[in-house]
Amino acid sequence: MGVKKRISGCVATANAVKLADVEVICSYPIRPYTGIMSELARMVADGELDAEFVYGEGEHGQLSVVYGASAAGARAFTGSSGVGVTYAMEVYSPISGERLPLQMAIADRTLDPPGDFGSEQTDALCCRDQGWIQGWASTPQEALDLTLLYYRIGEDPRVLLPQYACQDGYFVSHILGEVDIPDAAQVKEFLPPYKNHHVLDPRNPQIIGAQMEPSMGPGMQYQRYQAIEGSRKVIEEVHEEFGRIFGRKYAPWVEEYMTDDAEVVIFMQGGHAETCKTVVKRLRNLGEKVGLVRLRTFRPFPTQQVRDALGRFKAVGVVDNSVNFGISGAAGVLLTEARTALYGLGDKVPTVGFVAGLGGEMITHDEFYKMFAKLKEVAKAGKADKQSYWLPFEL
Amino acid sequence: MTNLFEEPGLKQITVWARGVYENKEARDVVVAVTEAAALEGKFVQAWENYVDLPDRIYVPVRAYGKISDQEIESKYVYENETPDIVALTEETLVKGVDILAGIKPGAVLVINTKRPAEYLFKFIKKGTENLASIVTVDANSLAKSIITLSGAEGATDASGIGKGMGAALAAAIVKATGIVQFESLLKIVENKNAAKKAFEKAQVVDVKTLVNAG
Amino acid sequence: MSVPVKEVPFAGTVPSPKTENEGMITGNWRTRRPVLDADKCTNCLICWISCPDSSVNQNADVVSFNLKYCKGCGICNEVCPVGAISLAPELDFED
Amino acid sequence: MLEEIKSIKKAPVEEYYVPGHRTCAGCGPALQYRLVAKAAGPNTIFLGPTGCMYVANTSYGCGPWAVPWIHAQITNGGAVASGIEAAYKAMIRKHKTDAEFPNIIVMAGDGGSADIGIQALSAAFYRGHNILFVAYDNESYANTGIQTSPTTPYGAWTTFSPAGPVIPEGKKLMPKDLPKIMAHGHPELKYLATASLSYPLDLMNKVRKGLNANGPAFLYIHAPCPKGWSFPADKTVEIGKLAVETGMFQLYELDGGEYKLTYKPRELKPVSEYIKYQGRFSHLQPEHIEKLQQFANQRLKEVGIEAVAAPAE
Repeated sequence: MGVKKRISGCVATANAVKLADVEVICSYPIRPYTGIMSELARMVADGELDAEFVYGEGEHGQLSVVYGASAAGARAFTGSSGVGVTYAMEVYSPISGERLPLQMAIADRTLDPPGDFGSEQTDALCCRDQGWIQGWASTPQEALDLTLLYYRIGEDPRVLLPQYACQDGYFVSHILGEVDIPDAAQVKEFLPPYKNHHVLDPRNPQIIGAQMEPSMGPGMQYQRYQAIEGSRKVIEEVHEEFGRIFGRKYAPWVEEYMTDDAEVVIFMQGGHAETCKTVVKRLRNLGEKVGLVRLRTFRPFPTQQVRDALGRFKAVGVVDNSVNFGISGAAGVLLTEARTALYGLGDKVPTVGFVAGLGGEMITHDEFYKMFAKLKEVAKAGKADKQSYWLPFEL
Repeated sequence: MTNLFEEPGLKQITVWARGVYENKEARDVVVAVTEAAALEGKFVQAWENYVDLPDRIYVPVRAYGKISDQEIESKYVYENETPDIVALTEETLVKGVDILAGIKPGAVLVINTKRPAEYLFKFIKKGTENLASIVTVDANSLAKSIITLSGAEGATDASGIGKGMGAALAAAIVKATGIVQFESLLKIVENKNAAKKAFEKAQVVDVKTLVNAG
Repeated sequence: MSVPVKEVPFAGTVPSPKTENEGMITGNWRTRRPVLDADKCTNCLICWISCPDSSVNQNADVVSFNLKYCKGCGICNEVCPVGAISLAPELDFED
Repeated sequence: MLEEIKSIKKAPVEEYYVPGHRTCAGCGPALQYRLVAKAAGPNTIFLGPTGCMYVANTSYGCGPWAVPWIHAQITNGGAVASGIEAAYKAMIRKHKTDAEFPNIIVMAGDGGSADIGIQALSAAFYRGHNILFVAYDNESYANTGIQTSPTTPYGAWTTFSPAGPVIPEGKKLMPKDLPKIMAHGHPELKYLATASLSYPLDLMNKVRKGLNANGPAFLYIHAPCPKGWSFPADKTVEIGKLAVETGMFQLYELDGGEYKLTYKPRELKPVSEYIKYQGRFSHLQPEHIEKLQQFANQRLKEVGIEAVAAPAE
């Protein structure tokens, strides 16, 4: 069995990368993900991990290095935060289009201006439609597990897609939590060596990424669409097997907390859900029928599972920890996706958007309390008088 | 389905050329003929095949024109699928290129060549059943091709429309098809002399006579 | 017209060709055809090494041309030190 | 170890850049590609950052390489090559492949090397990856229809630097000197050379030296472009020779820290001899040609050739 340690999300992720026995790592410093790379550099220097540790010249270079490494047949890892994530934007689509299942950790961070270094999911959500598997860990333990889960899902021959394993910067990446680090033998059983059928090998020459004319464009995109839609089944299977091997069971799509007889719930993803849990628990002690539904896998978005989960409540508040200026509903992408999932249920499930925790500010207990209070009003009235609220200014 | 979206009265012109050396001339032919038609109050459209660009030296490339009495609705159908007129800025294109793909019955083929239609006809392997006539004109002897990179990729051609060999080829098209008045074409092209001579010298040969002879 | 999904190469990947790329046959680009005067050819191979389209073939005595791909650029004619290569209009040939 | 090729007749017969590509008739970059591939041999992986040698070679979902090839963005040839190299090093060390370490060759245009690609290029050389980076210089962004790049010569017409009444010379800036940028400041650099497709034997042997160097090697190849420079397609080799004979391009190598001229023109011709065949310079006035001559003289001086050329007529 593994060992238990109190470590940060950064160190937890690095431990998973070590256990995944990667061949190529490419670094570039930017807060708050930097700790992952420092930890990996230490592991390489100390001989704990045998991998090439390449100093990227920037995030664009980082993604390019792991693109090449993955195409050559290596398991590869990189990561970033904030403007680093967006600087590399050019390279995300070629990686998924050429079906190279490398992994990138994102310890999320707000985008400039004005150089705020705090957590916000905007950076990672900017790349949400690039054909990558994507989801958020809410604890260091989950950060470790997500890395292993995602390599296994992404490298499955039925999927072959890269993965963004996201964690909220600072909150998850820096605050220590108790983590069960599995032993190498278990990981070996769970995660077989990376194999791809199109690799750069002079013994079997192939041309990867030849230019297509527009008439081949629809087919190329349809392949990626099929891959990400087809990954749903694999995601469920892999989570099942993860539970069997490691004894930690995760719901693949949404985690429900105290929802059994709940009337109103908050729907959100990431580390702030831990704060929300406390609020739910305290309100439950007061007899309030409140609950939390935490989204675990964001891409592919589990439309049906979210509909099934949220469709039974009297009001749903969706917390967006990102900026999406001008978006329908005037909140964030989670609200629009949740509403899409609930579409057709009429007024039965009124939804309200809450934009909170921007720029790395925590979402306080008090703020969640206010959200639940608003949701109770909405449930009672059967409708919301406003689409969304920006906290702390509008609620 | 096809009939539902048919546009009666729409004429399609496809010009084949050799990349770089004749790209401008191909563009000029469709621009000159369609601009002339516009002077006559027609609805028109001219463009280059996007997939053929960027053009490479000698690669077969296409430029297209559409002319109609009514507003053109298929303006983003980006290839001429059923041309009425096909023109070649260079004679060797008859060999090994499917120049007549999709032509409508009664279509006309116009070729810049010194050679007789009979000789060129032998090289055309596909699509001749719908071809009505072959028009030959030695446009190269009337004007040179202008090689320029300006005007490609949707930019403005600084060298002027119909300044080179394309003026002569356009004139041969007009002579054989009457798609516009020759006077209208003359108002557009810069090399009016080449156009006039081509209009005079172009030879129209009925394909039936070639089939019978062959 | 869109190509059916099954005919689109997976991940934009295709096998490498071995000796010729059949997906891009360029012989129909040619307006002039290289013609060799075998009596003059010294088999120095300067034309062979200078062909951007790898379309000059080495043989035992004299070179020959791969007309399936030759684009007719005429570099072989230009670089031949003994004038053994000339260019003839492609339409003079029926093949 | 790849052996020196002693003569054209002894060059390998095998082609790894095979017929069947949508490059221009008379394409200089295609010719140098073929020579590089021939010299490198079968145990090679090519990378193609976006540019003519990507688009024209892989049009319609196919390509002309008998060896593995992968697309890179125009920005990142050096970085993708680094990743492939690091992967092979690690996989061989960890016994995850039984393949032999391959030649890893980037084939980047001047945009993908001297301009938007320079960051990735410089980083790869700083890190010391065992790769050969070929910058084939056709002196423009040719794939997009000829736009100026940092290596476009002063006075050249491109669609982004057209000559007009207000800007009579077209391009006003002097070109970047990429090989010198690479030569000074990359301590891991093992080999650097310039080459021209008009000197095929020299070019192929420089490829082999670069691949034998066991570390980052940089080869800067002058590759005349009949479309972009507006000269007849059959004159590609001749234009390449004239560039060297007029001093507009210099052939040298940097091996073990010392510059060595690998070809010295017996008699330098004036630059006007070079530009008169090229449409891109046809608008130049004598004062512009004189500026080009001074540019060539300066570059020659830097590599140890005293210019003796007559001034432009």
